[in-house]
Amino acid sequence: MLAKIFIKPKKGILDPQGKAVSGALGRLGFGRIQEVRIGKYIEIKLDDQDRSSAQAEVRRMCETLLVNKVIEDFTFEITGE
Amino acid sequence: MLAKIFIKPKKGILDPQGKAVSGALGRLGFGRIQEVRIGKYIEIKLDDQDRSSAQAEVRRMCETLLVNKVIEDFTFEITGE
Amino acid sequence: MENLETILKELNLTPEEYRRIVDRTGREPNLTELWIFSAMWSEHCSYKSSRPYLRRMPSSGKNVLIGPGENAGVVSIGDGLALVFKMESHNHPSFIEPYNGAATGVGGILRDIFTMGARPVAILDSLRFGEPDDEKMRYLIDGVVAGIAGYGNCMGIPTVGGEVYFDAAYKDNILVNAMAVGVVRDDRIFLAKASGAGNPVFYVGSKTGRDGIHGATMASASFTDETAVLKPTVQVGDPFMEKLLMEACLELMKTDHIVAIQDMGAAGLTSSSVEMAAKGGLGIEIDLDKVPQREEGMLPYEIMLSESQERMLIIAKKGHEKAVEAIFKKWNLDVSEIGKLIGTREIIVRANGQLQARLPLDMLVDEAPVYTRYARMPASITAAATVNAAELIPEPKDYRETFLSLLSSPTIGSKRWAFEQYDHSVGTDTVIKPGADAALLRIKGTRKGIAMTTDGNARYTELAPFAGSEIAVCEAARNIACVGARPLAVTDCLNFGNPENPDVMWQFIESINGISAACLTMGIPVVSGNVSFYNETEGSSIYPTPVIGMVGLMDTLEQRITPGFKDNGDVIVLLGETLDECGGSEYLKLVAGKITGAPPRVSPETERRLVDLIGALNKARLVKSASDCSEGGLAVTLAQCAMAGGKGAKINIAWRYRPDLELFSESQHRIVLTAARRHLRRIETMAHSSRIPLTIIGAVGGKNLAIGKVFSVPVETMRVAYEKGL
Amino acid sequence: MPKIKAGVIVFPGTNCDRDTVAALTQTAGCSVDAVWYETKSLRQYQLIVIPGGFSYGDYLRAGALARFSPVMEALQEYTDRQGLVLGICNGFQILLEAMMLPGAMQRNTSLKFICRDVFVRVERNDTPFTLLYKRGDVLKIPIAHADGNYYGSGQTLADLEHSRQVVFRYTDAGGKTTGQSNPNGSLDNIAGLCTPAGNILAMMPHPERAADRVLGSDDGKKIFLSIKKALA
Ligand SMILES: Nc1ncnc2c1ncn2[C@@H]1O[C@H](COP(=O)(O)OP(=O)(O)O)[C@@H](O)[C@H]1O
Ligand SMILES: [Mg+2]
Repeated sequence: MLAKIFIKPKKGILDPQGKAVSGALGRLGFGRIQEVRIGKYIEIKLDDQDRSSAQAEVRRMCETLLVNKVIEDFTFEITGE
Repeated sequence: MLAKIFIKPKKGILDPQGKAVSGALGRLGFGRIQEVRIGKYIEIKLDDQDRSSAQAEVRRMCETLLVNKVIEDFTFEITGE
Repeated sequence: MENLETILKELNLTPEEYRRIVDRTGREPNLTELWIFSAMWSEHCSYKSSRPYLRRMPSSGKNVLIGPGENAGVVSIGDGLALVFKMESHNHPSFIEPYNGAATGVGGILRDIFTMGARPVAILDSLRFGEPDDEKMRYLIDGVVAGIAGYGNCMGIPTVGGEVYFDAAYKDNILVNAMAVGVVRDDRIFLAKASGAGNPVFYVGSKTGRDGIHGATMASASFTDETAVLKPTVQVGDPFMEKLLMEACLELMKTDHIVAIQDMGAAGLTSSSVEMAAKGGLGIEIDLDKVPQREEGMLPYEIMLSESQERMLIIAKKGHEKAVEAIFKKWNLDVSEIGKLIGTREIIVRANGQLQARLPLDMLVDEAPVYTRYARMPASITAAATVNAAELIPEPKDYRETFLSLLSSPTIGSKRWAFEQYDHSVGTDTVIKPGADAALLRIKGTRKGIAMTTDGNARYTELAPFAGSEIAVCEAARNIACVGARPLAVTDCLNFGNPENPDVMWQFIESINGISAACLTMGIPVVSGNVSFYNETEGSSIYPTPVIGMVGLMDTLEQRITPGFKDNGDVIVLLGETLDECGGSEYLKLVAGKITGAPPRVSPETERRLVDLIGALNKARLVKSASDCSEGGLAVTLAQCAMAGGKGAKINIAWRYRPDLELFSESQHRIVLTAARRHLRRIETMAHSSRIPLTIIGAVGGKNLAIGKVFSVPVETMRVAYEKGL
Repeated sequence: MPKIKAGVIVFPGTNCDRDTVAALTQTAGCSVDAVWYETKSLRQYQLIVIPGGFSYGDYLRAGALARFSPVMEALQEYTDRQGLVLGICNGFQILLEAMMLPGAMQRNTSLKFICRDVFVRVERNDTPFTLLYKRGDVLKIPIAHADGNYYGSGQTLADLEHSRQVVFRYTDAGGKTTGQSNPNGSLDNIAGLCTPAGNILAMMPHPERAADRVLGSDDGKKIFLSIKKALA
């Protein structure tokens, strides 16, 4: 199975990268941008297993290693493929 | 509206970060991992507009700036909120 | 105000302090005002526990252009140039978020330098971690080093030196001190002293967010479980923004448009506006609606206290507004006129068209509370001093193994794993890179070199704060001398526990006295520094950790000395005397797992003679290599010289003590130098007249470091142990 | 001989511009301008250098944001006329993002920034940048980057080989390409590339930091001297 994890900077926390990219998109003529936030996208291929145990496992991975909870938020989903 | 963009290393390309994280997860005792790939997750808040024009716009952003097609693949979705 | 007690507690103000505010202003302060007091009267901004003692340190000298009190100290180096330098701590933020805590520490110290008109040319970092053997500590170490690298590298300022110690005492309270050095023309130094009522006040740089709102108060509080509540306020550094800000400020400072400038550090807009106005004997009026904001709905106190990074406050000359704005716009930075100087000594804050705060500046600055804290010598001091370290150490069965484990211990081992992550060659001025006793930079356009180092072995200060602090100064001076420079001036960062604890207060006073004594004797002024108190967790303090940052000068780069052995046959000489002094040593810790005993004896007077001697020998061109003895003693120094030169040595010592005690003793005031054999007589004569003991201990040559019959190890084997990394 | 007129491009966040100006002036006696990234024409220059640093903070990807600066259009026009361009470190990354050279930079395999002296071998001495070296010369030059791990598809690597575009390779002190001597994971130990016509050279090591003995090596000096000779 495949876990897809989406990590982004917490609300209110400065995102210098997002700010710079938003400026660049503006200069390129993309006019309708209000805000850009940049985080990480992680895909983890797991051995097949019961979905709820996978869910618990991936959450633990996020909380122990993948996500810096001081400055980041995350969500994830688990798909069959 | 909100565009969510998912960028990941192209298939077949060595992903040094993914490899390191996969090793670290293993050492932490997460046993059932086959592979980890690490990319970027970008959220762009856009002015409301017609969905198909937004779609075209976001695709252009990805192709001109956000993604380096030599080493990365992307997908995106656009949500109302 | 409701829940006054709770609010005061949150703001770290005592009931007495509150009463003082009410008495003096004749009214109850509103919440914004109370926050302003909380920030200005915090330990971090007001130095309320330390101020009277800091004055004891000698701060004048013929080269000193600006001593303590400004953003950084300034010393002249001739040729119309001056060095601007300072050290600062970012301990608590780095424990909470290592990458960004350390990164913003670097950002902050760099602003202190370019605020004065100087272009920063070097960064040094002094780090203290717990033992590197658990996941959490590894995470902190990796994050801190990456954060320092991330910020300094992006700014294009080389990180050229520093130190890293590991000890369980820092397990729950790591130390991250950063020092920066800049170069400025001595007639273009800018100060934070406002002048000219009516002059406009400009805000430039990043937008204000709710970052680090509790910063100054947090740096003034100990860690408890409640610290978790403060987490959402961490600052994220944006070195790219700071690079633009630095270039814009330096460009601005070539013009004649401004009268004063100050970075927004701890307590942000509050302390920068209050301090600038107060220094000029004026007042200041600011309108918060004009402050560029990153978030919506920020309250006045949040804007006043925000510690968002990469921001400066500038007092421009009236009529020059357009010119100031044009420079910042060129660099794509936010710039906004947010107020003006006024003739009355007060701060007036408006927002939403309403008065939010109006307070007399004298009260916030000069009348900030000063506490004479109770100090008492901790009982542990006497107990440790009576321990004979040698008795705790059995003679090694296998000298070679013991030696190699010492070489590979985290504190002694090479710090390449850290300094290779730092861009130390950008700027094309780094002549002696990390890995030697001190770093050396050239100053383009002159023949001069500037040396720099940070030192502070806190095991010694833990065992004897006065002597330990003297040692820190002596070691720094010795490191400067070993690269061929003469000591010029000192900055310090005093990291201690809770000053309300009498033991800690005693350590603090002793330490200041030790630094003062050593600096006085050696004629080296202290021109800037920083105090970080409340380094404790759940009531247990770190070692008292004064860190000395020192800069030195050499007239021509040709005088530089490096530690590596140079030519086969060169004679190896030990200057100074080895005693059986393993108290507080790395060796004792390695074999007995204890930090006890008396630290090595120290005499700043001897150090002064030693430093002068090296200077004289070098001037007479008699020195081929030099390196001092510190942690791990003579054996480790010999190993470092051998590895640096890629050459072995044959050592013969007439043992006075058991060989291990003599080889690994950390006696002070010692330097290993090499010279051509034909110069030996002159060296002996000069050492003799300086009253520095000299022993010929061997000769350069071979592939091994061979110490009598005790052990013989190939240089490459030592290298493997030394470069093992964490 | 008249002085060479060189331009060193300054993007927001560039930080090796002053070092590069100093090296060009001191080694090759160039007359050098710092060229602001908003400049629209580079016609007056005989040499353009894109120096190292962190243009736009290296945000998103190193070099990605700089690529869209006004000066890059001028650079395209300048190279269309076969103007000489030297890209160093971040300059290399920008040239890749601008697709003026093939491939991409990935994060170093150590995932860390690396600053140290490395050895590179000169693979070609028939470019304007290397003509004073001998083929096979081994140079000691510092690197300082986090993203220097060169990637190109199998086809790209074959093309590079075929058109002899690899100018420098990471080696050991003896000039052997080994895994150990590859500091960042670059495919084929690639440290520097040129265009088939040879007028653009991009390299990760910093020659401006190895142009004066007092800094530990002057092995990079001949790059600037070669340019001088080529333009003479
Ligand atoms: N954190 C660090 N950052 C940069 N350089 C460091 C750091 N730690 C140690 N170094 C460098 O490693 C070398 C050895 O450090 P150290 O053992 O503390 O030297 P010494 O004992 O002579 O003071 C010095 O050149 C020092 O600057
Ligand atoms: Mg030393």
